[in-house]
Amino acid sequence: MTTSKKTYREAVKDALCQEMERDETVVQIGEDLRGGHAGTNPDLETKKVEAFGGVLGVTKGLWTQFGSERVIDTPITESAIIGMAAGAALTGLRPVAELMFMDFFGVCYDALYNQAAKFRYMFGGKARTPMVMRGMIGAGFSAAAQHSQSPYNVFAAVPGLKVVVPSNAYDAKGLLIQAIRDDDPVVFCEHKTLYDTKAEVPDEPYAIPFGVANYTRQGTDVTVIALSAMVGAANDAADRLAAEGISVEVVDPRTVSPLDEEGILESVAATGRVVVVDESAARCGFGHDVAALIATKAFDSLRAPVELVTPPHTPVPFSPKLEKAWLPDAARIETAIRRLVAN
Amino acid sequence: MTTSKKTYREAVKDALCQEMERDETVVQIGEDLRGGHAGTNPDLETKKVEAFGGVLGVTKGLWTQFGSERVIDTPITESAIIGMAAGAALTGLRPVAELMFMDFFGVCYDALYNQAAKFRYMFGGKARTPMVMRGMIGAGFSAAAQHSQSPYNVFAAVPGLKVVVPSNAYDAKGLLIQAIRDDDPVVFCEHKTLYDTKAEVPDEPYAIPFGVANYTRQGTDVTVIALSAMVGAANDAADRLAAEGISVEVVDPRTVSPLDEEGILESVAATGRVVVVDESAARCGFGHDVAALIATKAFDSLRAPVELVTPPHTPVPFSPKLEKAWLPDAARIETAIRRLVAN
Amino acid sequence: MALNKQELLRAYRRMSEIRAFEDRLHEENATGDIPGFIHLYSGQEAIAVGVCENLRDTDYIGSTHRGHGHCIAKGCDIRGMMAEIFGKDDGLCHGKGGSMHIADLSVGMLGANAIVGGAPSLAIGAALSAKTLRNGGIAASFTGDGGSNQGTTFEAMNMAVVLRLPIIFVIENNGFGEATGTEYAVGAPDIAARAAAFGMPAVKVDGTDFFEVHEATRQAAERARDGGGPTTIEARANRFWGHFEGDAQLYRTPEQVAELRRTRDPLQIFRDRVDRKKATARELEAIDEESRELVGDAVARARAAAYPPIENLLTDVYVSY
Amino acid sequence: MALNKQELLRAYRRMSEIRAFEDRLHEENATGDIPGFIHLYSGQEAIAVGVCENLRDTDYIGSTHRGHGHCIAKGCDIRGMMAEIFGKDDGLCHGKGGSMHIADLSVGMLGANAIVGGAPSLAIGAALSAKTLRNGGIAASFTGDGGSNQGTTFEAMNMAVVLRLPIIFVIENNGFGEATGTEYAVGAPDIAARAAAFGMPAVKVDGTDFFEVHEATRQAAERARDGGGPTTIEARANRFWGHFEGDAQLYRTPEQVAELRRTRDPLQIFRDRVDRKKATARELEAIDEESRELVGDAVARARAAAYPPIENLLTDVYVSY
Ligand SMILES: Cc1ncc(C[n+]2csc(CCOP(=O)(O)OP(=O)(O)O)c2C)c(N)n1
Ligand SMILES: Cc1ncc(C[n+]2csc(CCOP(=O)(O)OP(=O)(O)O)c2C)c(N)n1
Ligand SMILES: [Mg+2]
Ligand SMILES: [Mg+2]
Repeated sequence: MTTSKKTYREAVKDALCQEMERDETVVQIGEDLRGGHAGTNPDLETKKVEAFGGVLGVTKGLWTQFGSERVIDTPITESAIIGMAAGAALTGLRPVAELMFMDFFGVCYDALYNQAAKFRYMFGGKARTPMVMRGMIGAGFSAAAQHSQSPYNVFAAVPGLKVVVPSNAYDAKGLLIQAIRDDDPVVFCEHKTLYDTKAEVPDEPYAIPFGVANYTRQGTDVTVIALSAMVGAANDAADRLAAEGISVEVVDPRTVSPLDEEGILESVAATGRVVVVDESAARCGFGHDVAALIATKAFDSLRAPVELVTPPHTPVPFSPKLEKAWLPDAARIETAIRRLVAN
Repeated sequence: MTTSKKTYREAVKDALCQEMERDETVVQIGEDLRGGHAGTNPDLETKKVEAFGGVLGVTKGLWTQFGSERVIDTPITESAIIGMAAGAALTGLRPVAELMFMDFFGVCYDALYNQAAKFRYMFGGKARTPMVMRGMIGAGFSAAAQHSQSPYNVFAAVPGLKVVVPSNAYDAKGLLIQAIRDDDPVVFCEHKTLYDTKAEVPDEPYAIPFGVANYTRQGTDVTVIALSAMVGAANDAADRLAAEGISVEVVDPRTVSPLDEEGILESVAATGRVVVVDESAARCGFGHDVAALIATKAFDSLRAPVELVTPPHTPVPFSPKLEKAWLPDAARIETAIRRLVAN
Repeated sequence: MALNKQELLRAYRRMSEIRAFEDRLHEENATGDIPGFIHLYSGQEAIAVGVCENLRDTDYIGSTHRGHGHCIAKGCDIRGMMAEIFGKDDGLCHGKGGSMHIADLSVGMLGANAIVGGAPSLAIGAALSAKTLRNGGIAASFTGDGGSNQGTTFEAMNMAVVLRLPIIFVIENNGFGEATGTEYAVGAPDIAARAAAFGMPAVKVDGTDFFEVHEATRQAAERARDGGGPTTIEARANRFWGHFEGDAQLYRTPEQVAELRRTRDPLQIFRDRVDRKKATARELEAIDEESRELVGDAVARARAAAYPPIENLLTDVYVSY
Repeated sequence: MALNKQELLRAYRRMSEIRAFEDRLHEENATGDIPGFIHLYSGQEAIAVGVCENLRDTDYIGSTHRGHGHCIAKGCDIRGMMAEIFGKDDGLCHGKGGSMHIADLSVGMLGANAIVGGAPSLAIGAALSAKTLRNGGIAASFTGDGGSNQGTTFEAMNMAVVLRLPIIFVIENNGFGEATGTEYAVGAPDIAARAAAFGMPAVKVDGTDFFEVHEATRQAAERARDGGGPTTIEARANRFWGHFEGDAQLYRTPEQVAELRRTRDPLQIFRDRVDRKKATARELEAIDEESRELVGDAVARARAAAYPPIENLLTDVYVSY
């Protein structure tokens, strides 16, 4: 299998493209996935120009390859986008709906929360809803309070949904391919600050199974559990501490739901000390979920309090200086680790 | 101050009514708060009949007393209801918007999540949004997957919101009065199985401050933290165990946000053993939030793993037999307590 | 277009089954043995049947909280429905859904839906599938006058026009959303005209008249199958029972309801209008009798059936997890 | 209704300030010193100003992601706006909001809004306050052609009709929602007619012509203040820059944009149509010059200003907690 250096953005596109090639029932639905419908530039028609290819260019090229029937630009109408995707998934398609920014789930959540997620159960097992809702999460772009959130904790609380939060280009491709092939509704969260990060990514399609954590770094003193952009921050902290002889294990669960409970508990059993880093929320977040897992199931191996590193209980501020202080970073993770090893 | 036995339903109505009497800027907004607009029964006009007074009769009487300008029946249009309430709260009213079933937040969440909750922060402290969104939560009525949920964990995760979950009639009145007088947006969750429960409730208005837990029962062996309908279940379990000499403390935080961290930690410090009972979710729920609080801040006094009693990670089933198995109850709480004291 | 004898009898049977089902449920509910909320469809039979008689098993419908009529019209098994409503394992959803979530994808029924305004966007999804897979299928969504005010309904309409989807939006205007009159809650003078302004053909029909509903749907379905895009049909009818079982119906008088039952009964209107050479009074009465028997049998079986085993609590959340 | 000299010069000054503000921001943004997303309003000045010149400080507006023009038209302090956009503590929101959340309730500006379709339901809330408090106030919401497809917008329209709220729904049709043309995304032939079907007066105006917008709004505001309920105004104009700063604008050609700037410039059209006896070329030029100076000063101050202190991260989440 050949590989090449690809950005996270390219990895996502790769997955979308290869699954569309493989399976005719895969369609993309969203706003400005192409861009330019009913535009005035004559090139749009004559040269088949894609005016956007997604706001941040993630879907660029797909419309050219697959056309308007499979790369479906819509009005600004998220509740119809997600509802339509859910209905289409019930009836023979594998739609991938783009929400652009996950912050927008507030205008369309019913279609996912009360509909797609619950069909199978409510209908006594007689439905499959193979849809993906993908969109951007994360702070760091000064996009302010309504364009910087990471509500994967909210999605993970919903039985029936699967929730995927890749931290690097390799995982992004493999997990998105799995998401599209999966027969359950999947929420796929792309961190906007990761789009330009690169990794070696196989050119061929491959699927990474859900619920299998990735030990991005092995260590013996402290376990750090981190997702998405926080994995990089955790590894930076671990790098710094390695010089001092503190050995940190960094576990990236990759999927919030299902969660690799065993993988997490195993690592905690070995180290007895754990830092959970989470961008989702200061209350009722993913971090609390993992901390609760540990408090209920790994208590006996714990040698110190669980350390939780989250943003404060405030909206995401606009000003870069405040936003930087809002976001968990390597320095805060390092402090937490030091507190633990001193314990 | 005179008191009388009142149901939880009457207590809620009392609060609404007395605050409307006290403050002309308090208005009610919702579907069928009166019921009967444009109906065909001539009595509606001539005798000012209220056809509904809320689906479960909670607002019955308010329209008669206050009229259509202050008890505002709306079309079925939750996003306009909550958005309108948010806009009205910014501009001089104290709206109380009824969502009927909290499960419906999926069709209108943006108005609360991205708007009302964030105004004050985004606007640099220059806004007040004194609104209440009230609605029913809870399983136990065979209302099935879309009418039985308790998403207060989701609300509590949002900075800017306050979240209130009263467990009895006395608290319901005092907390709702506080909610209406409060200058921040408040989500007020009424458990549908509690409406007919009774308590001694003062006839005069009174406000219960947010963030102050209620020790519904003092004990020394185990702390049980429970909210809403689960408080009754926890006390039932405690009753049974008392006969065997097991002394259980039952703490009802009453508000999920703000949370009385100190009150919880104090009790846990004293008992060293804790059961958290929560109906909201099997993942990323309020229970996990409290367990995480304990794992991070009360680790040293903990003598056993935290016990978490939640529903399974499934939608709420319809069939009464399954629903009963879904809902945490006294028996499951008892088992958890026994496991702890055996530890 | 004139229907033949077989078609007429089949349509009447469906309406008759709905009536028997709902009126019997009203009685059964009084025993206290039925869990949860029940919303009865009696009075609106000609809408569900008039629409669905134009649909194939491979076409899809989205439904509402008041979904029993849609289910029967689309061909759901009546015994399975009744068992579901009683919360039994034999139910179409094995007791996990209940009255408000009855579904059977094998006959194109996408589920009753307890979220008002939930169906239209799901139904355009089914229409998208049909269009993309080029299988000649179409979809229909049922929405009440109340649900016609939800943003989700409007968005689905605009999307359907933009993508030229093969869908029929059926608005069942029964005069009330819960206890609130349509004239209060719908600000516009006209629900159909509101839909038309989204850029699609929209017609108003008498929803108590099977023949009117059937013909309007026939034209809409033909247009949809031919790639002509969406249509809205506003059908005016009345519900004969309360909003839900237990509703005191203070918004109208018992005399008014009695009058509606006398003058606006879709079954009676069918009997009055049908070509007696194709369907005799005797034949129709026999159908009514059979419907009541079928429903009686369904009730007996449902009552006798077992509740789901407790292990089922945890199954069917995911295909795999 | 003819405006007097003072009114005309005031209106022109507001338009001129918006133009100066936005065109300067375009330059400043190129330096890389402005955080976040920026959406410029140039080309649509006559809409914001034509509407807001009919409003009082105690009236409210709801706005969009493209909100600078609305802010200036409603009387927000220009220096405070610029400092906000640079993320400084002197900003109207102390740097916590940025371009997409500029608000000043003291002049009736309910905030720019980064959620498309967010404003209409907030604005009807302000209208409800005015109606309930009987203070003679009204509200207006600005929504784009793209945002006109959101369910939230439709729901607000229906609610406003039902409750007869004193509100004006302004639809700014600039031909595009991001990179998608209005003709594609709006399935209906007409946004105004879609609003009219909700049961309110709805008019279409040339949004490059201040006088047309002003007169239509005057009538709508009068009706609203008199208890006559809502109105929709669809105003057609063009944006002169990309959707956001950084947009390559592949959906139209540079020549087309140049042509729009030549033929559809609201400031030029104002200058062409204004009564020269009331506003001389010299006077208008002086205003343009003053606007640029004001904005230049705002930029200088914003650049020099301090970022918010780190402690502010935790303030202003709640009034009390
Ligand atoms: C989103 C949402 N809002 C409110 C309700 C509560 N509710 C259930 S049925 C109903 C009335 C629906 O009226 P209509 O659409 O006219 O249908 P009908 O009951 O007349 O068949 C309401 C308000 C709901 N289930 N979902
Ligand atoms: C709910 C939501 N969906 C999508 C977006 C992304 N978005 C921001 S502006 C925009 C286009 C808006 O178009 P229009 O309403 O015509 O306003 P214009 O930009 O032309 O002023 C989109 C899709 C958003 N901010 N909010
Ligand atoms: Mg109705
Ligand atoms: Mg636009």
